[in-house]
Amino acid sequence: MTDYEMIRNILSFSFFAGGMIFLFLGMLGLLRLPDVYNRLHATTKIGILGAFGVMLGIVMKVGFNSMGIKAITVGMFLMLTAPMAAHMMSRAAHRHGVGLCKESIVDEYGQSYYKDQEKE
Amino acid sequence: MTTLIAKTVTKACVPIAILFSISLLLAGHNNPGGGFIGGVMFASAISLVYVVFGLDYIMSICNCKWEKFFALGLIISASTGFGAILFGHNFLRSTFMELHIPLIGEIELVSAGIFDIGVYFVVFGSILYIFKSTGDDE
Amino acid sequence: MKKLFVYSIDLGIVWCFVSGNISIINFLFGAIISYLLLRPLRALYDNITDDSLEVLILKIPSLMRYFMKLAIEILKASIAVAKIIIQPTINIKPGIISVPIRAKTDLGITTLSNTITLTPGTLTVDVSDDRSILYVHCIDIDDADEIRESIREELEDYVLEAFE
Amino acid sequence: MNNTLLSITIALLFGIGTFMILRKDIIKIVLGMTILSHSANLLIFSSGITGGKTVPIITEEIAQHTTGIIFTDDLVNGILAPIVPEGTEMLFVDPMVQALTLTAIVISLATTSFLLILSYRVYKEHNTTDVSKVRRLRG
Amino acid sequence: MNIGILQVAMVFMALAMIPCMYRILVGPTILDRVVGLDAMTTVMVVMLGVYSFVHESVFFLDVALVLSIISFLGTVAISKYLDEGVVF
Amino acid sequence: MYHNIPILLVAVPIFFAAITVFLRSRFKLQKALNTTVFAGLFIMSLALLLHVWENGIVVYEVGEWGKYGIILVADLLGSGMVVLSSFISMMAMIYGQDYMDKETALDTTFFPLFNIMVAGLNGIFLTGDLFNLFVFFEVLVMASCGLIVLTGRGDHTPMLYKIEAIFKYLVLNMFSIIVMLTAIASLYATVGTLNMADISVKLAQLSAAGTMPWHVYMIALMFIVVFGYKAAMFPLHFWLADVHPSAPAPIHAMLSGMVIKVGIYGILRIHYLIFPDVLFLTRPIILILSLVTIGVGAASAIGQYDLKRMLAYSSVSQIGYVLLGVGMGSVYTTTAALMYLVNHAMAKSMLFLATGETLYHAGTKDIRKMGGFIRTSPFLATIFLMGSMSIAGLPPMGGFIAKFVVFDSGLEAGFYAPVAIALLFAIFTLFYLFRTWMTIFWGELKEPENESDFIARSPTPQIKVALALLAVAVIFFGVYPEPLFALASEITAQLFDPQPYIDAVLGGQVR
Amino acid sequence: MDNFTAIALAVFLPFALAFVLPLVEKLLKGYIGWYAFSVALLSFGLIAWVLPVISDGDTIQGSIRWLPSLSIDLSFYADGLSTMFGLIVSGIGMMILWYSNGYMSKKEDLPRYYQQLLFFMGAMLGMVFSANTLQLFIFWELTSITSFMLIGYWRNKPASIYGATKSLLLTAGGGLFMLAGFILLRSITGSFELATLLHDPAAIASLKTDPLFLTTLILIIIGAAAKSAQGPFYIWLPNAMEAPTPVSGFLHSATMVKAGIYLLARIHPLFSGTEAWFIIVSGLGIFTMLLAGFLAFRQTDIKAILAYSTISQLAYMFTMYGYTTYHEPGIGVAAATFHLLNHATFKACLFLVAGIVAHEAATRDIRKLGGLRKEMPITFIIATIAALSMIGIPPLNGFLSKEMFYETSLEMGHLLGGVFTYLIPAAALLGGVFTFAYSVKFIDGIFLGERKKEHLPEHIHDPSFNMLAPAGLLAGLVVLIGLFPSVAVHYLIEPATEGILLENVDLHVKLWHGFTTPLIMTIITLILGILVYTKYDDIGERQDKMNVRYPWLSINYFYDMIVDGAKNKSSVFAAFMQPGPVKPYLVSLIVLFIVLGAIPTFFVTATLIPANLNFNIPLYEGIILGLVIISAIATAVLRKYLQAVIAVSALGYLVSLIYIYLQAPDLAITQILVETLFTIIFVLVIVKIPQTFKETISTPVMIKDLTISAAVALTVLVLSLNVNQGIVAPFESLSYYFIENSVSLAAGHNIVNVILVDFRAYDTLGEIVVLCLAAFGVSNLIKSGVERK
Ligand code: NA
Ligand code: NA
Repeated sequence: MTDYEMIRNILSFSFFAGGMIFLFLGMLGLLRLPDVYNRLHATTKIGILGAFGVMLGIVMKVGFNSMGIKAITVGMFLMLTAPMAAHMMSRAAHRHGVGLCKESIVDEYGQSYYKDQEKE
Repeated sequence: MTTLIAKTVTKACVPIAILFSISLLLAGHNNPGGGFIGGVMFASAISLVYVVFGLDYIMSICNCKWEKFFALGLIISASTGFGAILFGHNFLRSTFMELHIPLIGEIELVSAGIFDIGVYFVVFGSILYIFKSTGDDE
Repeated sequence: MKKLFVYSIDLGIVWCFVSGNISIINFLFGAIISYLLLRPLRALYDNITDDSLEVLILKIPSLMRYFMKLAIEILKASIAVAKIIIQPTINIKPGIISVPIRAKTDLGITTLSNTITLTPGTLTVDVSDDRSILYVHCIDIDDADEIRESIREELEDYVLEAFE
Repeated sequence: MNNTLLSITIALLFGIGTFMILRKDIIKIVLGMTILSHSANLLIFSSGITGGKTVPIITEEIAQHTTGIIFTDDLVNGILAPIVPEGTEMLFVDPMVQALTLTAIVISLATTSFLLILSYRVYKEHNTTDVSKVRRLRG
Repeated sequence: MNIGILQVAMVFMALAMIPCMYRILVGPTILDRVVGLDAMTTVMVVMLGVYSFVHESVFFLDVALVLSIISFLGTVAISKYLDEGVVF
Repeated sequence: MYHNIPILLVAVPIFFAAITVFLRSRFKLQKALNTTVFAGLFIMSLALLLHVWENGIVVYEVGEWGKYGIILVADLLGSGMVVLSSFISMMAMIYGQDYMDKETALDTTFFPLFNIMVAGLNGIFLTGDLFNLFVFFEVLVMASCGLIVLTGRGDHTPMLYKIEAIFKYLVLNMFSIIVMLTAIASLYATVGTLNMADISVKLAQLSAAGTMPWHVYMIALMFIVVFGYKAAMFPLHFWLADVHPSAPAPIHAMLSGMVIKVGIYGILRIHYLIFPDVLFLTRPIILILSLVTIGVGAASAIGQYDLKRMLAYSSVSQIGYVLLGVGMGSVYTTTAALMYLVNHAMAKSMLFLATGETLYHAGTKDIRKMGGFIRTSPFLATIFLMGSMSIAGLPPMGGFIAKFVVFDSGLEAGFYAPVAIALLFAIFTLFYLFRTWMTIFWGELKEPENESDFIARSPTPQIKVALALLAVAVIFFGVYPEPLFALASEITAQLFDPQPYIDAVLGGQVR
Repeated sequence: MDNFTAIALAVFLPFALAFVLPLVEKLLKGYIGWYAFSVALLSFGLIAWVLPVISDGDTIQGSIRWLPSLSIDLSFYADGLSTMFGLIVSGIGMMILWYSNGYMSKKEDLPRYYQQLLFFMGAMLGMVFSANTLQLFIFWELTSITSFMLIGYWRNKPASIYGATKSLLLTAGGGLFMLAGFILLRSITGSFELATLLHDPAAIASLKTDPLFLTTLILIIIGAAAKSAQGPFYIWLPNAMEAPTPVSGFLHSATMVKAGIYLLARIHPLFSGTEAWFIIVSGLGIFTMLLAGFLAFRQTDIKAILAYSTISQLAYMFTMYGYTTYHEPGIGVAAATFHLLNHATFKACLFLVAGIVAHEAATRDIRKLGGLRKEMPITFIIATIAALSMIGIPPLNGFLSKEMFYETSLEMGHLLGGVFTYLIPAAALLGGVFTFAYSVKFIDGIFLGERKKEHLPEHIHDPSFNMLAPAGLLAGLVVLIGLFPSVAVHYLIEPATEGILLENVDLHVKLWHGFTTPLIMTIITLILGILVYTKYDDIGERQDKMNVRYPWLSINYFYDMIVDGAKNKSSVFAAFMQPGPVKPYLVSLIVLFIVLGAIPTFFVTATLIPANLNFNIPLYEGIILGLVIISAIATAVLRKYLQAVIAVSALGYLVSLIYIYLQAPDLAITQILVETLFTIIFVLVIVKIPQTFKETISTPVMIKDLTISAAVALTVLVLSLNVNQGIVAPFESLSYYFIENSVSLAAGHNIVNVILVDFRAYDTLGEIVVLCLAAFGVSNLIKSGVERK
């Protein structure tokens, strides 16, 4: 095993592991954060990062062969779509009447601030 | 109406999804994919347009007769079978040939691939037909 | 017409990616399919102004800059949110603020909104009907104006440069 | 995968699906059907030969090794099935059950979609989603 | 080594799925459930990446790409429904 | 050329189903084309049957993969059923072209769905592969469901009822299909193949070695649920009385005439070919359930005022007779069951087609509101009477010989009590069918309409042709049942000794 | 033309000529009745042509190939019995068809009338000449059907419908029992061939000792009794009088009702000489004879009187055919056979008279009739001759057979001994007394006494020649046979009796054979008859009162109760069986599944659940499968549609995760795609369905459903655990073939895809067809909703 390969392996593995850890944290956020908007922060950003990390790990490991390209594609696609999905979900939440959590301090979008969370 | 953000992203995503569906269709014989998967992928791309732009808008652009697509698909798939009979073989007897094309290299042409294309058409045609008739109601 | 051609070339690259094989032949193949594909779909892209190929090529450096920025921001964002999450007690001051924007085109607004979503503590909830304001949910608002400012300075510039 | 656990899962899914199709709410019935379909699909999938560990796609890395398996049926000599020589290890997971499951999934998609639209029509006609009230046809 | 990594990673990912499931089950709002589902697909994409990484097999990435495209569609459809009361 | 017929019988209607989609609203062309196709199918099926009868089983390897692919097997049972389905579907098609509503059925999905329905039937009867059987079961069910919704001119069924009926049908069907999948998967997991002949050989080996896993018995019995559901065997018959009457007449004729026979076919095929060792269990179960089926159907039919519903219950009862023949289980009783099956198929489909026209003629479904139609439509009266006579088992109709052989074979095999019960309910059948016939066709014209109004709603020539041809068949098999009996005996012989089937299937060359 | 051809032609010509009747109807114009008459004449001639052969004691037999596989042929057998019957059928047929020319109005649907009569005649002839029981049965049922059609000739009358239903149910239904009897007979003796069986003493002997003998006998007798209106089955005949009178005369007195008698005679050699035969047949006969004779008193319709009289007279024959002992089988056979012939003549004649009266006087109510002797003198004479013959007054033919009946009864009583010595003749005597009474009533009520002006048309006269002549001819026959019995005896009765007893018979029938006990009985009959007749109306009234007070005394009461009640009972039953909601149906399906799944567990010798289960569960698998179960439970538990849909969606994704874990990317992709599509369709539907209904599950329902579900789960679990033990050695999966050959033979590397599009492409074809069907179906469903609005 050459040094180059060694470095590549370590790098790829750390991307890989980092991605997973971030993802896990994101999911923890999903569990812990107070309202749907905050949870979206966790899943979108950290989730994407986690996914991207793992995909990058793959690219590091295999290079730009078909697998690497696919991995990049997956990551790029997530980056393209996840924000929109988050946008759609948060917008839907707000317009559906899901209020912000009680810790919230401002809502310049609408008047649904502090609404009862239980509403579905 | 959905937002311009959604619409713009959709405009970007749809061709990608369709291309991906075609890639799944063509690669299906050697990689994960195939007619069904490709077809659903295609249908998903179009339904993304339906969802984001609304059925009315799409209808104003083009009123696709999806039933013709799946009928066509059925004809393609069945014809693969009948083709074999014309060549004195059994229905759906497959064959393949290796073509050597300059610049591109070896290409395997598989008759089952044509069958798969038929499947592709049937799948997206029928799914979109279902979506359209259901969404169109009232 | 020309627009379709440009898109076909773009999509030819996309084709290479989704089919997992980057080569000239594959690219050409993809471009051809894309062209055939875009013809029936062209109505979708009617209201997008033409970009010439040269302009597109010229934008590549700014695009690169944008993506670099984005990558860093995502990392920062993730770390920031992760910090919040792993705290024993979650102590945040969330809220939705309005952010006026300069971007005018669909692409610009969309990119900006997505970028905001991917960056620290912010999430685009909606865009106003007159396309001048983004409503952004922030996970922790110390100072709303500061956030507006940072969006304008750190993100919008890059976006406008690369996409408008 | 642990076969026992998978079997238990399949059985539980079957039971839950059955419980759901006995409900009154039409949508619950449809959902119950999908769960039953999942169960059946998993059962088909689990009916394959075990031992293989690789995706059943022959890549260039996986050399085509001759296994010496005999395929020609020879009833006279009592040869009925693929005769697998001792020591032949299954490289791939069973592709056959995958194909079967795939077909079953697609078919259940078709029937369930139809059932779903049908439920909507039932609702439209009877103005209720309570199937215990859908009883014009009786006697 | 790979198998070891796989097992640890898989357990890790499976654990990451539990919060998603929790949101799907408990909510409390319907959007929480949607977010949970969406997050679940993200976890799955990562899982597929892990498989791919460990098995060095491209096939799982095809699955991941499909999943990322399609789950996006599902989320958008549900969101639009919740937002506007229609899908198409 | 005979070689290709099995697949053509399935693929041609599928192909034409697709073609007809492109020919929408070109009504004349559709009519001509479909009639031609169906006539062609009938001729092909007949040719196939005669060929099989002369030269033995025809095996068709789709894709030339031998038993590793899917094999179509045209043995006498399969090709016989195909002839039956082709004949009845041809008549139903000819009839349907004048019967179905033009805008909502003929110009939309009637032709493709009907074509596919026939393909489904033929596919079921010809397949030699268990999983493929499942696929074509679904084809058949979905086609039926699609067709039931369509409307025709004598179809006084509110959409409300149709929807409810389809819903019940589909829900029940889905469960039975899942049972079927479970059974197929379990069987595959046990013997590693889906080819029926192959399974048969392997299970026979296990049985010979005494190592048959016990769950094979369970699987075998699970198939009873599947096929019993299709055949509307008690306690799986509940859907029939709701579903069949909701269908427009040509579909009703297909459902009652052919589609429920699929269940019988399945039992005969699967249990005789694959599970001969379990017959000691399956036969008594079927026997007992068949008797209840006969009774429940007949007892429910008497009180019905809805003509179609009454006839649907009659179908339940009649299928009980077929099952009785199967359940008694001797060679002769099975022959009898097959004869009963054929005659019931002919007579019932004729009766249902006639019913469709009668309801159109009457403008109502309610028997109590009908009367005196023998004056306004003696043709329908005659057809209806012939159908009733055949179902009731009166000479010289085909149904008589069928009932006779069932009783004869049953008594010969020593099943005195079952035959006695069957006999008792035969009188029920006689009673309700003739009483209905008299109520409809005798008595005074009920509505205060002119006779000429009724005469204006008489069958068209095309419909008359379809009915008359069926009538000819019904009477032919009564006056000269010899060919049918000979065929049924041959079929039974093949069922009881599947070795030729197995040899034919497994003897082929693989590419 | 050989004899067999003559017989076959005699049978088939009526059918063939009836079939062409509608075609030649236009040509015939007004002569359609004569066409029919000539058909009957033709048949009569053909049968008469073979009569010399038969009367010499020969038989004619032959067959036409029909059902070789069942070894049943169309075979005809003519012996004395069948030939006599054939002559009666075609002869009376001639008279009736002739008569119909006068009777039936030109406005009636004459083609149908004559066609059905000819069909009937053909069927009747076919029945009597049948050599095998199956064929006999076929023609038998054909006579039932034609009778049904003719009873319902005026098909818009409710009474016709009622009568037709009743006759069909009883005669055709009884026929089914008879068929069962024949089948049993076949299974005992090995043959349907009656003609051969009759001449096979060994087979007959074995039949009589067979355990199924009694069952067979009873089944056949049910058929015969139903046809001949005997015992409780008599009730259809009075209602059958709704038919046009010629039909009643032909079918319901002279011929069809005698089919049962014919059958008795035919099977006499097989079954007689046993106690069962005697008890059942003559018991039934005596019972019916007395009951019908008695019940005739309260009849007011002249045709009804004749109907009851027919029943009673047929019962004579039943009784006499039943009189057998071990030592002297068939002591009553000759008498019965002779009475059969005589009854055909006088009863047909009486029916024709009744028809004439009804035709001329426009009523059949005996209370409205009276004193017609002056206006219809010829009719009166004819009627009187026939009625006197029925009573048994010399020198008419009825007297001869009645004497023989008394004689036979005495002999039978003597043979039995004990109390029967008197009882049996007494019963015969009582039957005679009743006969006397109603016969006198018939003449008295119509022709004698006062003319009841208020009820009758002004001008009543003898009918046209066409109506009078056949009646006259029959009356003449009554007299002729009475005066010169030896001709009829020689040509008809002796051969017929020989045909039944299968031995040489030498009969000596004379008008006067001394002052014997039977003659004394006749005289007593007359005296008692006069006494009873004085009380005639009184008895009738009493019967009416009884009937009002105790309606259940009548068999009709039970018939109506069953037939009318059947409808209500059936409705209730159907409503119980099919309550409507899908759940009970589903439960029965599921329960059957469980039960059938459980049955094989009783045969398990090893273990139900495999011993070597692997419980080494990796954590990851545990979590994923746990999540699968949780999401499934969530689907069941979550109340709102969208919540449940999201849960089921999650379930779908998790299932795809299992597929991924098990190395099935194609499958996983498919699952994911399908799941999402499904979610979208779901949401599409939920958009249109507001969730207004919330199910609350009561505890008992919950327990029940949980039990069912648990049982299902258990069944599947047991199956699955056993199945998961893998393919039984030495078998291997077909998969090997696909793995080995997918590249080399199908040029595909993705084996799953190759299976789908190549190895098992046919399945995939079916699969895409299902997709198309779903699309078509959905579009139909949606359109079906749009149209309504
Ligand atoms: Na989804
Ligand atoms: Na594939």
